Amino acid sequence: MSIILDQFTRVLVQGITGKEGSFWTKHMIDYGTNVVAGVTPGREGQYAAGVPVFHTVERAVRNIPVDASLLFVPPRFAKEALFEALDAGIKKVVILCDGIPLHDALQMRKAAIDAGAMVIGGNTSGIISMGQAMMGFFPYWLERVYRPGRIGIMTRSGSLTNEVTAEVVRAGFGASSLIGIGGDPVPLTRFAEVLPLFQADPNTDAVVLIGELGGTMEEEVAEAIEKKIFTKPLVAFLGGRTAPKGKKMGHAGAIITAGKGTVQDKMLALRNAGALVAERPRQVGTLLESILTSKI
Amino acid sequence: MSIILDQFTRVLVQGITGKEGSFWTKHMIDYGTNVVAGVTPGREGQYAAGVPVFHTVERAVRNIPVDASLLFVPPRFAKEALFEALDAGIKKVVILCDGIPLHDALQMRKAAIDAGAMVIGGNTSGIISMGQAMMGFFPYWLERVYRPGRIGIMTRSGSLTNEVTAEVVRAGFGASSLIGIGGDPVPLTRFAEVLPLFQADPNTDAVVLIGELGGTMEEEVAEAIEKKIFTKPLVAFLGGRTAPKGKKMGHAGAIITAGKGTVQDKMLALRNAGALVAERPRQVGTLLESILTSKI
Amino acid sequence: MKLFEYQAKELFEQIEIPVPNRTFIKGLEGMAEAAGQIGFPCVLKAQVLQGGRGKAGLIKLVSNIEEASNQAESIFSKAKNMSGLLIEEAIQIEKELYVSITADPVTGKAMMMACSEGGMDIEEIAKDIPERIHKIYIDLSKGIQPYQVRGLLYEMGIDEKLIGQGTKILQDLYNVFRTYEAELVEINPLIVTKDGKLIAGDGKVSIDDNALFRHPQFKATEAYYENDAEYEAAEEGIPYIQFDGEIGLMCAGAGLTNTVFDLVNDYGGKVANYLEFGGPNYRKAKKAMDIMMKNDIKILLIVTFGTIARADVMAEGIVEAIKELNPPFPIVAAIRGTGEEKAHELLRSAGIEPLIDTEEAVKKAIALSGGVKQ
Amino acid sequence: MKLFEYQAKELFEQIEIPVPNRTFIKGLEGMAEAAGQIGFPCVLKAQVLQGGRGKAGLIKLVSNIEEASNQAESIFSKAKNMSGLLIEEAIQIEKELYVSITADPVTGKAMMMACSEGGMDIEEIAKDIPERIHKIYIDLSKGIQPYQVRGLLYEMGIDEKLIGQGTKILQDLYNVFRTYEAELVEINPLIVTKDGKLIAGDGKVSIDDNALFRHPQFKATEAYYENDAEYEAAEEGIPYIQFDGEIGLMCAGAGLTNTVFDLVNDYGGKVANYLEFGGPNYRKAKKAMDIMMKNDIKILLIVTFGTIARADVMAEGIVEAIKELNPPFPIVAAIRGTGEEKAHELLRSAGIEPLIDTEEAVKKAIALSGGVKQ
Repeated sequence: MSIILDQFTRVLVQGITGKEGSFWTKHMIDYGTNVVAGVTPGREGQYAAGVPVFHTVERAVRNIPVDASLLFVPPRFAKEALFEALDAGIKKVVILCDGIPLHDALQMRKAAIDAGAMVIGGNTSGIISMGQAMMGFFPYWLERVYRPGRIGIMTRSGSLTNEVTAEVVRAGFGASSLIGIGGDPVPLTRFAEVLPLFQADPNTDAVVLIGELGGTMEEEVAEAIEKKIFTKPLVAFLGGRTAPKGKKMGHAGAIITAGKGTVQDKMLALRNAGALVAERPRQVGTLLESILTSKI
Repeated sequence: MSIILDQFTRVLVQGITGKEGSFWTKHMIDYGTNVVAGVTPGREGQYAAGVPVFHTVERAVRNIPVDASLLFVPPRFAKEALFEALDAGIKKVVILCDGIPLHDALQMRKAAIDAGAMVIGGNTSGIISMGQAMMGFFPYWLERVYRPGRIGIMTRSGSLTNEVTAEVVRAGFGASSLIGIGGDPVPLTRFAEVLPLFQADPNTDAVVLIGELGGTMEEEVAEAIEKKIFTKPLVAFLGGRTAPKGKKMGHAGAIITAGKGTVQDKMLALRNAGALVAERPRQVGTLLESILTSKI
Repeated sequence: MKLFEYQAKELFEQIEIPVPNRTFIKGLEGMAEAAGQIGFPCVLKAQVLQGGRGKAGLIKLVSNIEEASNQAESIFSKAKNMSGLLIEEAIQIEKELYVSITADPVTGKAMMMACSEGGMDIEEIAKDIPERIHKIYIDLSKGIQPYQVRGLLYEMGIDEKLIGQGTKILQDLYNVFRTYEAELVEINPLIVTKDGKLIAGDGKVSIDDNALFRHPQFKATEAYYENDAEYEAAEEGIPYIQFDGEIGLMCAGAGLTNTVFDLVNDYGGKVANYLEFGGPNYRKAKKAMDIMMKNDIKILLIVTFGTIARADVMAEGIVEAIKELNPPFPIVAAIRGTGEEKAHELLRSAGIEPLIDTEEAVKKAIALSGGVKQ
Repeated sequence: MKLFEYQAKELFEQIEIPVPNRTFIKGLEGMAEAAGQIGFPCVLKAQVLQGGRGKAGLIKLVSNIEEASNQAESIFSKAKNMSGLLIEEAIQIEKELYVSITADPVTGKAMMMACSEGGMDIEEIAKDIPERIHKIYIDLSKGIQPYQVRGLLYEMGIDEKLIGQGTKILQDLYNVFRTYEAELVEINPLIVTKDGKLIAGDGKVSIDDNALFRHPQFKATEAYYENDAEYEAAEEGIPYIQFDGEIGLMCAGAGLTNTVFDLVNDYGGKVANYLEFGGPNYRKAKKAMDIMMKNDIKILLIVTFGTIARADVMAEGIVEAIKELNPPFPIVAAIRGTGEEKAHELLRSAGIEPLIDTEEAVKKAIALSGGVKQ
């Protein structure tokens, strides 16, 4: 009942001995995540949060099989850390940090495509498969948000995700996997690239998309629905419907430029494709109720 | 009765309006080559050797289907010209020029691998499928060398190829395709990468390899034979058996360094793999006679 | 970080993109001398960051010293946030082209966009003649290839005589894009002069804020911001935009802030500002409150739902800010997420009723701000 | 083009790879002063291109001025093709490492090779301790990544204290490789000093000849060649190597020349030189003949089988060279390929019997040179 990540996924943590890295690694393990190793140059032979640390990713994977890597590194080192993971053959990577330089992000996106890897992030809380495992930082102890169920959630936001997911739960549903693709202008995986996974997941009945202004990702989702790449129900909520043009509204990716990226356009495209579009967070729950017969 | 190239292959010539380009394009067409277009920036709308010229490769292929491109460009522009051809989706390229900078050649090799393209050269006369078509410059009018038949020839040399092929013909055989992979230290296609094509060609009974000192390409051929990737008879002749170490003997690729690249090692590897190895060019003919029952 | 035209042109000049002769002056002093050096006719261009300078009367062609003085005075009096005045030789224009480079998030490449009809805004070009916009995509690890640029220029139908110059300029523009890690570089118009030369008539360069640590030569001063509050917020790394409504937003998370912004508008309120103190700023409630107080708001609406940005820490900061700064406006707060029970206690202790529901909070704030506006 | 050690170290220093204090002197003058500046003990190192300088007595550790003078004199008298003398501070050696970068033709990447046991020749290392050679491959379009270098250093078992320095030096060495388009850069030994620092004890840099047009600062002078004939040939772009036999080879095509070289050796002859005048040099028969005449050969053996390098043009050049230069040795010629009928006519007109068969030509040349040698 998840995509990308489950309790068997063998997770490596790059930057595991840092303050954030070790703190959240403990939480990840508590939640059930199968963290098998960590990497911090110069710390090989040590243990962090109970898992062995290696100098390099290559040395880690040579010793311990790894399926996915989580990057707890500052934004200026994200590119190198991703390249290191990809070079070591890791095909699933989650990058949390906010502030990756744009030109680095472009090269990272290109490298991910070339490697055929699914790289989630940056500027995200990560991904969580409810009740099973998480890569990132989620307050999984908040029961009114983090409840297992059959709704796939993909989002560009952090706090707004809590807001919307709370409405999903309030309506009686729960989430299968929650994928935070992040708020950067160059997310390393795009909404439309997550959809086929939710489509194939027998434990996901419908998908909630939490989008915002800027870019063309929501339009690509509309296209995927039109092309029948995704055929399950999709409920979308988008922030920034009334945002003025040309202003960066928070996320670097959230800007309307050259007349493109308005939420109105996105909502229209999604509606035309057959998606349900909520005007307010509360409506996400009511729309789900209107289309799904069985809950959780 | 050929590999890579035949009379139907639609050939583009980059640098067609240059002196060499136009001269040899005429010869190629005379020989039967299906040259369909040329590229020289600024010359679109003109004709050269009877074929239409375009500003860019992309504009050419948009108008005329192309299977292969031949580069008549100076070595310092070879990298860009190759990238242009690959970018336009062309999967077979022949590069003739001698003197491609080493770092350019590395990037070209990498780009060719990434694009899944077969790029032949540089520093070669090109490739010829006897009696059908050629990309490059071959004195096809020399009957004692350029005779159609059932022997595949692959070579690092120019004049030596004429010498050896004349012996093949003297022994009563002829060639199916002759592939000049060129004498550079970084040939863009390696011997072992040509072998599967000869293996698959029903009109090739045996292969003659014309190698020399330097590099590891002959050893890779031995490996391909050992791994049964190539199972037809192979006769090899290698120049530079008595060459001293550490001297560049002609071709930039022909140098023995760090104890590697001696012809003795190569001959031993080939013999151990089951190839026939000639000591002198004349022997290539007699060895072929010893293993093949039907000629031509 | 957007650069002023005069800065963009300096970068262009360093990298050998042809630009007009020009002088930059900060104030009216030296104007006469500067204009004299450039010669007449010349163009006076206000150095401000917003677009539409022509229509706003911030660009003037002048043909003698008196005209220059009068117009310069008028521009200096009209323009807000002006870093200075660019005095530039008047170019004999045969034709205007458009060219820009931005990031393409789908392919992970740089995208160069060009059009044979320049001078107008790219939005207008995209609307009016989309079929005449041509694009090439550049793999950053391979760099821009001359054949790509030539191809673009041929697609634009550029005169053969300009291909050589154009290829060099477009490659150089890409070098600007890469060297300074720009999110946008634009030459609009790229002028074809009467005597068959290409020259950058205007220049836009916007540097990626996330890459500024690698380019310390660029430092935003007050002139880069529309008002003091925005400058002060930027100095603190707090996203802040000022509007002209009554309800001040102080929220955590970009998506949630945008959503609250929409809800306020939906329910008939008017937003006074967008302020985000989540993420790395969640300990900066006091500073955020301080910025809010620079703006004339009727009510402060705080909405958060944080994970790492802990609710209790934010509430603590707010309570402290209230004590120390004594804000003159009432506060409506829906603070949820990690540590929310403790947060609610803290708020109550400061006399604020903690709300759970975002919509409820928005409606309450609108009511307190004076009700629904027309 | 191989650089001398002192040049390699200059490149290293510019790119911030640590190198010993040193002075380069061209002749014995200034020796005392230079050595005094460096201080004693110091090392005198002959600047020659061949390897094995230690064994040849071309590197000497000296501890006072008298010793320095004597040894310098001895080195200057012993060494051939010496560009000068490098006087270098003596380094306190804890350990010696090996590192180099070359091209890997299979992957199209640069290959960095390193070993924790340096000081000896890479051939010896490869033979004696191949398991201790570690390699990383660098995609030129992505550039070298710090994690790759760290990985290499950890594989070598380098002390943690040296990882930072080592990472920087190896990245810088890659920068030398790329900046100057080298076919080889090598630091051997890369010294770990007694006080825990890394420093380049020696330096080899070989620039790709095909890329020299982009690096005009490198210009080979006579000191770069073993003799005048090789220098003169190189100036003409004619591949030429001198040996000590009797039969001069003047052939077209590298592969064919090597083959003739083998055949001469096989049939008991001795080669006086390798000379290639095919490819772009096929019109340079006269120049080639001129170079041949600088060497003391008994017989000239010409073998060609050209395509673009037309047989008739080569024959014409040879006939002209014979007329003008009047070479003192007999000539055996097998000139085949494009235009061979006309070539044969021309040879006959100059009194040379044209041969068709390479082996026959080789045998005839050996016979004329005085028969089979022991």
